[in-house]
Amino acid sequence: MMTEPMADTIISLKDVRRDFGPVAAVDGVSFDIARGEFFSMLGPSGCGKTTLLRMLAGLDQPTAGSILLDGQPMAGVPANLRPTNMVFQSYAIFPHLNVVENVSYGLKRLKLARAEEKARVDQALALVKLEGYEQRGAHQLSGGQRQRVALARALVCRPKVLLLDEPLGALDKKLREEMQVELRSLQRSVGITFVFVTHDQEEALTLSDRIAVMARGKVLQIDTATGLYERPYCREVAEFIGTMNLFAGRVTKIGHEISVDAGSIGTLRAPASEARISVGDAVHVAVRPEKLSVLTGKARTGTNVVTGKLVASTYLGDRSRYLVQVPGVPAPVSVSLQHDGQHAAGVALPGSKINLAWPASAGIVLTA
Amino acid sequence: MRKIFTPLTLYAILFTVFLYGPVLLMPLFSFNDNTFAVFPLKGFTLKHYASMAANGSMLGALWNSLVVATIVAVIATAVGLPTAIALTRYRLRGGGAIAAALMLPLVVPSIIFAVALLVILVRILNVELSLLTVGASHVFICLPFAIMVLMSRLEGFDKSLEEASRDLGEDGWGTFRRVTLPLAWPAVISSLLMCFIISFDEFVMAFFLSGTDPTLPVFLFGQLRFPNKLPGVLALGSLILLVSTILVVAAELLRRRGVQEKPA
Amino acid sequence: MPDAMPRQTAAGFSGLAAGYALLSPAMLIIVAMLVAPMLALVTLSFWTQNGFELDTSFTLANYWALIEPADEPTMWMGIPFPFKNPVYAILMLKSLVMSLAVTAAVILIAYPMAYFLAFRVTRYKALWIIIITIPFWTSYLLRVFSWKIMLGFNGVINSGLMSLGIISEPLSFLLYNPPAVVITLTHAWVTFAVLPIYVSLEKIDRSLLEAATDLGDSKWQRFRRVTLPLSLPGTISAALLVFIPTVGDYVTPTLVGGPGGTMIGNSIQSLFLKQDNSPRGAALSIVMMAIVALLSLLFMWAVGYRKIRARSA
Amino acid sequence: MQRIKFIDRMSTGKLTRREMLKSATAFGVGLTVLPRLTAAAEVLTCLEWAGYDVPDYFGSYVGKHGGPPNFSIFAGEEDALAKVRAGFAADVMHPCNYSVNRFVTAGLTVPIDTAKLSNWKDIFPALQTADGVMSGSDVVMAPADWGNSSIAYRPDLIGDAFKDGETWAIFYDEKYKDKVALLDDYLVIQIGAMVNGMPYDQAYKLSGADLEAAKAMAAKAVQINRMLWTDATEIQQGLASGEIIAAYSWNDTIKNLSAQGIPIAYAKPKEGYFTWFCGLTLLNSGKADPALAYDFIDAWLSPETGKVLIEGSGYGHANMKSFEVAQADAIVAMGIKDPVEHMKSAILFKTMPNEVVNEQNKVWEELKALKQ
Repeated sequence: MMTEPMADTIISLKDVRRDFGPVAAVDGVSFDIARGEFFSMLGPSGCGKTTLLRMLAGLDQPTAGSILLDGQPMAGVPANLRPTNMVFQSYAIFPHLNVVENVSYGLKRLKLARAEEKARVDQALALVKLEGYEQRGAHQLSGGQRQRVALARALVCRPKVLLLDEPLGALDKKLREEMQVELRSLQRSVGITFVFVTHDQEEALTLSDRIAVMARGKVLQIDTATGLYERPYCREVAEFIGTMNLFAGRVTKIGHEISVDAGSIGTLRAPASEARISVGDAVHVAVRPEKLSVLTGKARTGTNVVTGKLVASTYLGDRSRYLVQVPGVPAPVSVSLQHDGQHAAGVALPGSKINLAWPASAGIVLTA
Repeated sequence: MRKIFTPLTLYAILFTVFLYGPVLLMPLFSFNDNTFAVFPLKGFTLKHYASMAANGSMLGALWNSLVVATIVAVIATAVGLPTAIALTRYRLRGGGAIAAALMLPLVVPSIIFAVALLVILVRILNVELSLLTVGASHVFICLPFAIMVLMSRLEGFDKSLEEASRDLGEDGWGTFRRVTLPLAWPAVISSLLMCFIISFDEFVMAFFLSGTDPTLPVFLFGQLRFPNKLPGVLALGSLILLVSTILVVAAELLRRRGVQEKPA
Repeated sequence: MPDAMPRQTAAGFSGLAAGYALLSPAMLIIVAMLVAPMLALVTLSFWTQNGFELDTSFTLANYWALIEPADEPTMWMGIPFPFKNPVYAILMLKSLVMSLAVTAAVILIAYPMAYFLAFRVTRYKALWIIIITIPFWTSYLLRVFSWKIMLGFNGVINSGLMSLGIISEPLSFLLYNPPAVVITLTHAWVTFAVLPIYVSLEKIDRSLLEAATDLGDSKWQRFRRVTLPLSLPGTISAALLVFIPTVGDYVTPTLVGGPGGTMIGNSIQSLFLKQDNSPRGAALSIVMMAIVALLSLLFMWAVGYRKIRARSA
Repeated sequence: MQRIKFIDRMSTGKLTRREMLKSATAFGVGLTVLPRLTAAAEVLTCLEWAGYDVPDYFGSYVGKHGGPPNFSIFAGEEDALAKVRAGFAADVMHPCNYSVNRFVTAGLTVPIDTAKLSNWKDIFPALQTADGVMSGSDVVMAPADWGNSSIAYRPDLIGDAFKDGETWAIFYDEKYKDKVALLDDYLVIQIGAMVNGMPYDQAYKLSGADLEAAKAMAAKAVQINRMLWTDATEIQQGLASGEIIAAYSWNDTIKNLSAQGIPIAYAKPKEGYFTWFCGLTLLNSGKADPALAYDFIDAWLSPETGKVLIEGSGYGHANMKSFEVAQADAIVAMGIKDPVEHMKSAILFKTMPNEVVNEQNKVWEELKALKQ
């Protein structure tokens, strides 16, 4: 796991664990988040990401392990005394208060001068573009407006870390995409560390500086969007982020390239891996759909070739998607072809035999 | 990490002691070998229970009260539920005034209602006084309680749930039965319990509107005037306490068994 | 009625007609059993009674008798009552004060219990609720009687204090006075108050509480700023539920109040049954109802009940 | 019962179409108030004091008719009066001599034909013509049970309160504040006047300015008395626990407390002590056969009932023969040696004019309300 010390760490988790009865919701997680980073936690529901977020907020306590926030250990520090604020999934807008009262909620305890409090509330409302809605009651707001109120309410407290629990989940697609852009620019303008929880990989890839992919209470990989896509550590991450074709086999040789005996489709070659692999290990050779090409002539050296039958093709305007059934490979192989002149649209017909090729450098060896 | 014994738990225990303290004196004195409920205690006896068991009219009154209270609870809740739905789900013209009118029985001293109802029932409608007249008056005084409890629950839940049900093809009745009712269920139970207790305990209306079948409070009011009858009354009170406790525990055990039988 | 967002009827319901149809059973009962007696009562209050005969000529004398001024005010507890029949005003005031004391005590005692049920009890909620209702399955009269044993001369409290050596003579001020009425009524009504408060607390979205904590509130601040305001509707219901009926109670004062504990209900009862003056009794009840209704409205207005209801809806 | 009868009549075709319709409509109008319009009651209905609805008191009626009548219970005559005036139908009522006049004045009673009562001849002559029994030349109440009202006190706790003779003054004496208890009744005004020297013959009809003048004593009593009792249990508990050392009481207090081994004495105060009696009155709203009512009254007047009353609860009975059949020690326990003599020496409660009852009640309620 990537735990090398960062220059300016704001959050540091060490072996954090949270048990609910016999179930470990968070199972020994350690990582650091840098100051000013937009950090996302991505994973299917039940993977422990929300629990982790709630432990950062202080709304839940770890069973074991430690959390450091800006260098301070957080054990025993209640939620109200932590320099974090949260945007709740349901927004949790106080129904008995209007917009201004909601936004200024967290400021009351600071006992600011009236003018200053008003200035900060106005500033926050301006930030989320809610000027003119000051006196609206909670029940008079739309979903997007509620989300903005929740954001303003958290930001106005000037937290060191803003925690967001699937804040865009309840919004429609267009609004969501708009909000994604706004959220990103907002984060840049305020410079606060955002910790963002989502199950939507596209959202995570769009927004984040770095993403932690989680499953079953564990962090599988932390990386940038590119890193996760290009260099997944394991099959699970590979399959969770985007589409990945997998060819099972056994390692036969390790040199500057790795040779894998993939049974009926022959020997596949792939670049050397960071993972610890020895000869005889069962592995998968993984390759993204857009790295594959349809081979018309003879294969060049250093290229892997498999042969199959086209089962479906979908025209997508700028590209086409083929599904190819390769004997010995359980799932159909997915191919994404750019319409760039090399491949004309709609060449192949379903049922026709097709040869797929990819350069050895485009594959990744994943353990089991 | 979880604290089991908080000050609030301690408070809940004290609250329960406050509730039960005076009530538990009943069983205490029902076993005391003395006609008078005074300290110090004299000795253990079961004779008060024997005298209670021999008191047929007391058991009759108990039965009357149980029947009346059960029926009243069901009717008041059944009438209160649609009313609460109408007042919370529809924007009715004059809804506020209607809601206020429905609460009026609370403001009027029951003795006045009792006498006025008596005149109207007997003189004008020529109805013979019976447990039915008592029951009717109890439905009337229970209604505001039932409506209040039910409304406070119905106001709370998301209307889109009902709309979702309509969308999924249920008609009005089906939506009520499959969505509204289950969601309002805790309040329905509260309402039933509350109405049962109010009716079971109501004295003034029952006193004036009962014919020749007394309810338990009416009977007890008479019995309490006779010092000799007091221990028997205490024995009955203790028995009611015991039986209701057993019922409650049994119901809870059954409920828990039901829960466990479901596959996890 | 002006309202920012008109409430929609549930899809498919045929609107108002269905709404009124749902109301009708309750309305029928209320009209039959409330309006008729009320009309009778109002009519009666404008009549006079001579012995057992009713004089049906219209008069306001019964209302005048309640407020007829006197030259010399009657002093009661240091308060001057400038009426010819000061008893009604005195009893009205006394009843209101006692009833308010009961209401305050009930809410103070019931609220933490309701809070406990809503937030602390997780597994045995139903059991707890039923546990607190069990004592009420025994007759009210018996419970009042039990309080007599509790508070009485050789009662539990006196015996207890004496055996602990705190007092040497039994305290006689415990029973047959207004505080005894307040204690007994508080005990009698406290469970009724727990239920509506519990329901309104239970309804509060837990994430609102987390949000408050997250925004920096301590437990107490969070209670004051979120939990309490959001539970106000139920709490107000509970307060009215207790206040309104206790003002007119007359059984409890009769049983534990002694002469000093009599309330307005006792006076009404006496006018109807003992003094053969039901018209004045009717006038007194109508005035009492009006005062109680007025106070309740005033109270609701003061705490902004409508506003709270509209927002939490 | 009614329903069976209804079905029976319907099946035998005796029910007219009109009756059917009426019943059906009534049923439709409201299931909750299902009226029973067919009102020819075959069972006697009695308005009775709570606790007197026991067959011991009307054994011969049960013997003759196979079961007790229906009872409607009341706890005070005012409640019963209100109920009857509102239209509650009952055949027989059990008022006392000081309250029967209110029923008579309200026009609710029917005169009793004493010739139909086999036990009438054995009634104490003093009671046969007593105040309340007669209304003009009619007998409106058949006297049945009687008892005394005097001071019951704890001789062990009383101290020297009665060293100059037993007196009602103890209830008006600051020295005994919170240790004594009178009845919650305007009688407190009358007794107060008697303590001040006014004979009962005048005190019972106090009104107007005289009543105003007598108020001060009663106001004092309201302040001094621990409580003003409304039921016998309350006062017997108080005496038993020692909370109260002297109280206005009926005979049963003495009997019950002695039975528990508590020292108790029944005073013969110098101002006098009272005798009350109650009896049975026929009501004009009754729907049953009058013969049943006469059987019931006659049962109440029988010596057997008297024996039960004397031995069981310590009250007297109107039938002279009761005192012959009752156990001698039970009679002694009542504090009675010679019943006839006893009745002469006590003050028999008088029937008060209705207006005086109202007025004294008003003053009494006000006195209580004004307690600080």
